[in-house]
Amino acid sequence: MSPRRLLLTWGLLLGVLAIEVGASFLPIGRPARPLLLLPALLMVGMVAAIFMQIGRGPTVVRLFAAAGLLWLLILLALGSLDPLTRIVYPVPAMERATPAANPP
Amino acid sequence: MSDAALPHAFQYESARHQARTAIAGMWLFLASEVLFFGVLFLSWIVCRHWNQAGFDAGARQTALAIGTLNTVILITSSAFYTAGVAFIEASNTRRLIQCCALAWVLGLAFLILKFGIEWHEDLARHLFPGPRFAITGELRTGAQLFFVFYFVATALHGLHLLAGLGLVGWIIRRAGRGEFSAQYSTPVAVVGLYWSFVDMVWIVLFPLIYLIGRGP
Amino acid sequence: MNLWLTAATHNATQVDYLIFALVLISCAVLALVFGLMLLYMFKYRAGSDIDRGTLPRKTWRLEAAWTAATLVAFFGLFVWGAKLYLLLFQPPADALQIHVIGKQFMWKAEHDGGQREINAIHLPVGLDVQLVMTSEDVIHDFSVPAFRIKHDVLPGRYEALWFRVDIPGTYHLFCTQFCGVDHANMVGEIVAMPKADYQKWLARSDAGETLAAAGKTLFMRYGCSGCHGGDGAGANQSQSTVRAPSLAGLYGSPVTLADGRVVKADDRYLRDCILTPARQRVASYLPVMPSFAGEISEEELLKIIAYLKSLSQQEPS
Amino acid sequence: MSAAAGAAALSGESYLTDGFSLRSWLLTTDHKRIAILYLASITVFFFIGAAGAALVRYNLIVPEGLIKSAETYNRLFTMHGVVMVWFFLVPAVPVTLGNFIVPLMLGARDLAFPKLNLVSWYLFMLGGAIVLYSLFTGGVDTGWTFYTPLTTQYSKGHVVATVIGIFIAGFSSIATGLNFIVSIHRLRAPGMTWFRMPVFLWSLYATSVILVLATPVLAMTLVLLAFERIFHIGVFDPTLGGDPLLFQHLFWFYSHPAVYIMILPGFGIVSEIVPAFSRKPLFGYTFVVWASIGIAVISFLVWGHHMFVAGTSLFSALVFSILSYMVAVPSAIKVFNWIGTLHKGFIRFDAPMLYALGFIGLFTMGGLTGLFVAALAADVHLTQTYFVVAHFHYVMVGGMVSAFFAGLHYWWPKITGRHYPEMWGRAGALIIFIGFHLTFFPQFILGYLGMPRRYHSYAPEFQVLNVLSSAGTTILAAGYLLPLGYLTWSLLRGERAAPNPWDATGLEWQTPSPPPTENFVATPVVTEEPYAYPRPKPQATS
Repeated sequence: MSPRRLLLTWGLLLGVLAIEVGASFLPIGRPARPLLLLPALLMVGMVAAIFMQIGRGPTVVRLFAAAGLLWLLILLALGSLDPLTRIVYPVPAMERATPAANPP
Repeated sequence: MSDAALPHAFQYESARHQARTAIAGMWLFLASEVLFFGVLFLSWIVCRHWNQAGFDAGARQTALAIGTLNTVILITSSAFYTAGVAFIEASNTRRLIQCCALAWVLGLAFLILKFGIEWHEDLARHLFPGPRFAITGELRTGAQLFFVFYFVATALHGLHLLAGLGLVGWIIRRAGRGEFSAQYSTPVAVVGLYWSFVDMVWIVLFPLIYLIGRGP
Repeated sequence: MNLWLTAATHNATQVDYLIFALVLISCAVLALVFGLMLLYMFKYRAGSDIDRGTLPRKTWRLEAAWTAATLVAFFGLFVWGAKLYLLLFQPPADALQIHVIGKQFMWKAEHDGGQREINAIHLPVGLDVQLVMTSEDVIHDFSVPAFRIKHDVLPGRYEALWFRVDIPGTYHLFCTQFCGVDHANMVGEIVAMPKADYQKWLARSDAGETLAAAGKTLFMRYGCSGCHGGDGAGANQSQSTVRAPSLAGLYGSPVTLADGRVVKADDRYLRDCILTPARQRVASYLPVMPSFAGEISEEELLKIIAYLKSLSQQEPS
Repeated sequence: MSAAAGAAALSGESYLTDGFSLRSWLLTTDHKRIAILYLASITVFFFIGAAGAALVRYNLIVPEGLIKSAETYNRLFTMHGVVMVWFFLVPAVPVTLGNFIVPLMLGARDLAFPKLNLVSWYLFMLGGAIVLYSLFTGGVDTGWTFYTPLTTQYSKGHVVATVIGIFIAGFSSIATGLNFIVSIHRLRAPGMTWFRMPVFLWSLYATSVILVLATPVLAMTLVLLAFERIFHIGVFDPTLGGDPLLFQHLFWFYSHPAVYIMILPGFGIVSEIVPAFSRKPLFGYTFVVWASIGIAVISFLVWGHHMFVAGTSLFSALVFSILSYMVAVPSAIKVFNWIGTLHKGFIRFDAPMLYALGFIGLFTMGGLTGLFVAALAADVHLTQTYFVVAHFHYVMVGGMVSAFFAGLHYWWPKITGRHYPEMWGRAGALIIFIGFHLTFFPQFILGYLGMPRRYHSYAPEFQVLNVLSSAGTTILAAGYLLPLGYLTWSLLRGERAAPNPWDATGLEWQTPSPPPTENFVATPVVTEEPYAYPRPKPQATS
């Protein structure tokens, strides 16, 4: 790896970090704020590609990395499927669960 | 490279075969680690979904300056280590040791900032969940959940970093004995993968902890 | 041995049809699998000199055919099961509501008129009934096999189930989510009665529970049952490693204390035992009982003692 | 067999004679010796778990329970579950037969990371020791599923210690899986292309994918559980805004695929044995291979079917129900292909084949009853009852343990260099098959009648079936003790085995029995498809 390429990557990473931190001060609404993860994902990609040289090892390296990502996606997607679609009727005061309150 | 002549374990055909297998093995281990941390990410999604306001209120209590500085430190540390790998591939052991030492010191700096200063302040401000938790009222529940996530995630990341410090130290010691060269640098590369992975995890944790909750 | 389970609701009959269909399909597949296996085992045993001809050529058609057939059958079963499942969660608007609370280790029910019962629920037949359920501690599960229904009861939120009973009778109620030591005793009965009888039952039952019933609740809630047993039955049948004396039949009887004194177990003695157990230690038991002073209000003490009294009346000894 | 290997066989040198000191066993990195270490450990855990099961069945002979204390009963079934799942079923085939056979089948001299392999055994033993310590000094009464908030806030007992033990054993699983995957990718003999690999290798590959990618999820979930147990605050506690169902999601994300960790190696074993004893190639090899890989992936998409009555959203219940049917398809493909293999074969009925045929029967019943609990409305009635208990025992005990015995008998001559006594082997297979049905079939009916699982006492009308089931347990126990006896006997007195006693294909049979330390004297070269059994002449086989 040439020193220039390494230095450039390092600079870019810090640049993206600066943008990310800067963007967090913008008045982004609560539902949209997880978008702040996007720069982080970009940085992760850069670390994998350049620092970890994912392109250089045997092919199976890419396969393993892809498997890790795919299964993470399965976990996050199917794992949040139920919580995000569940309707909950909370009991007003947990400590005194009297049947006085009237749910649905 | 004249591989066949280099020493290698008996189950491999050649040193190159062994080296590339070791690298593949580390990548698979990292894939496994992704799922390990994945549970924390899912907990973050679910807990924030049920208690958004409180969860974000908790996040606003974190020390953004230290967090950002720590991110810079880890990225730099990872960059130094990568430079070290490049140096040893040119058989420059002296530079490898220098780079690794810098990476090691930066890693230590991260730990000191995180646990010596940031955690210390968090605990002093009663941000550890429990009866004496600082945030009261409606937002308490969500904020406590945030700090459960915060303490578990940072502790586990810290443990990984600590293990990484041990590994980098081991590389420095072996390099000091002159064990590595352009022909044989597999352990350097394998530890490098782990070191950068620890960096990666932090890069994802950083917005989850410090940035997303800081909304209007 | 009864191998048949009453299907007491319309829904239960529907679920039975589904289960019987699944049994039929399973039997057919089993007959095919075992039949072919046994046939081939006999026909193509190594010793048999039957002409085996040439091996059939590899064919993906056969594989694709049975894959597709299984998929279609499975999709049908999915739709059938899902339709019945969704019905469980679409209660009619005018259903009669009964509130149910699960707690370690009992079911409490409260009717709209304020009638309360423990480990039993009285219901009218022919009317839609909706149960609104929550838990006070861990996750329980409300299950009535005769109705083919079951749902977890979670702390902090309401879950609902509905059904319409067709056949009057008394049916088992089980907790089917493991909830702790006395899980197996968290059972009760569902009494389905004709509408007129149900009205009579409502009128007969006091709104609000008796002191003794309330005391039983407290006996459970304060963990007394953990050592003294679910019915105050004592250490022998108790489900705990801690040995504690039996409380059944205790009230009114003489008690030998560790220091040799013999006292009569009256209201006052029981009260002191609960508040300052160390001073009234019973012979041959370890002084492990904690003091409940400051934790139990006087009103609650009254109820617990009333409950202990009721234990003696049930079992005259 | 090469001339050199023959010489080694004649001289009697093997991995067993390569050092006799305790040190040469405890510090070995030889995959074959590690397999033996594991085999011994696993046997101990199996009989501890089985003792728990026997006591549970003993208790249930009378409605009020023969064991006086419900707490003791609860601890017993928790112990049975924890030991059997994490210290027998999950590791059993991969760490014993897998460790021994995978490098041999690949034509490799060892696994890719032999030291890691040894470390994994020590982690396993450490985890096991902690769990046994906590179980024998009081135990836990939460059930092996550790549902919150019961486990975190209410239960007494050594929850944290048990959880730490399982956590450590988890890393042993990850190490084993990682070793297999990397070895299969990197250490195949010349000519061993992916589609010349025997199905056993494919199955263990699929198993390892699950081990490596599901176990870390369990590990982190247990960390969160322990945190919550210690500090009384955490993401699973509903009184504090957490979600107890999140725990169930995470737990089953591991534990459902874990069922396939248990059964996939069984598929692999049976796919070796059925062709070998039918003298025929495996029918539909490619389909069986892709079915294995399909199962490894789809098994991660179905965990929600454990939670149809738990209070999840209706939408997710529907999604998980239909996905659950999907995972049954590849399993069905396999059963049909095994039967297809029997067709027009020359079938011999040695003990491994009897166990394998028993496996097909038991697994089919286990699989079919899985359809009941995947159908939403039927699941509502049957889940959490003895129906479910019977269903997963048919798959995990009837299926997996039968397959394990099938493989153990099949490779026993290779592992030990001795034959087991054939008649005893056949008798064992038959007794286990009968005892198993007698024990678990009544439980299907009990479940339909509504008897809940994990009950210390039960309504009197369930007694007859419970007594039947408990009676079956005694037969089953005899069936399991029998192999322990005659296999141990054969170690000393068994007939010496030839390198290839079954006349089977596969590289493991091309080296002496028992194999030399470096497995092969000359690296084998693969030139044909797997299971290339020549057609015997019918009249010659009488």
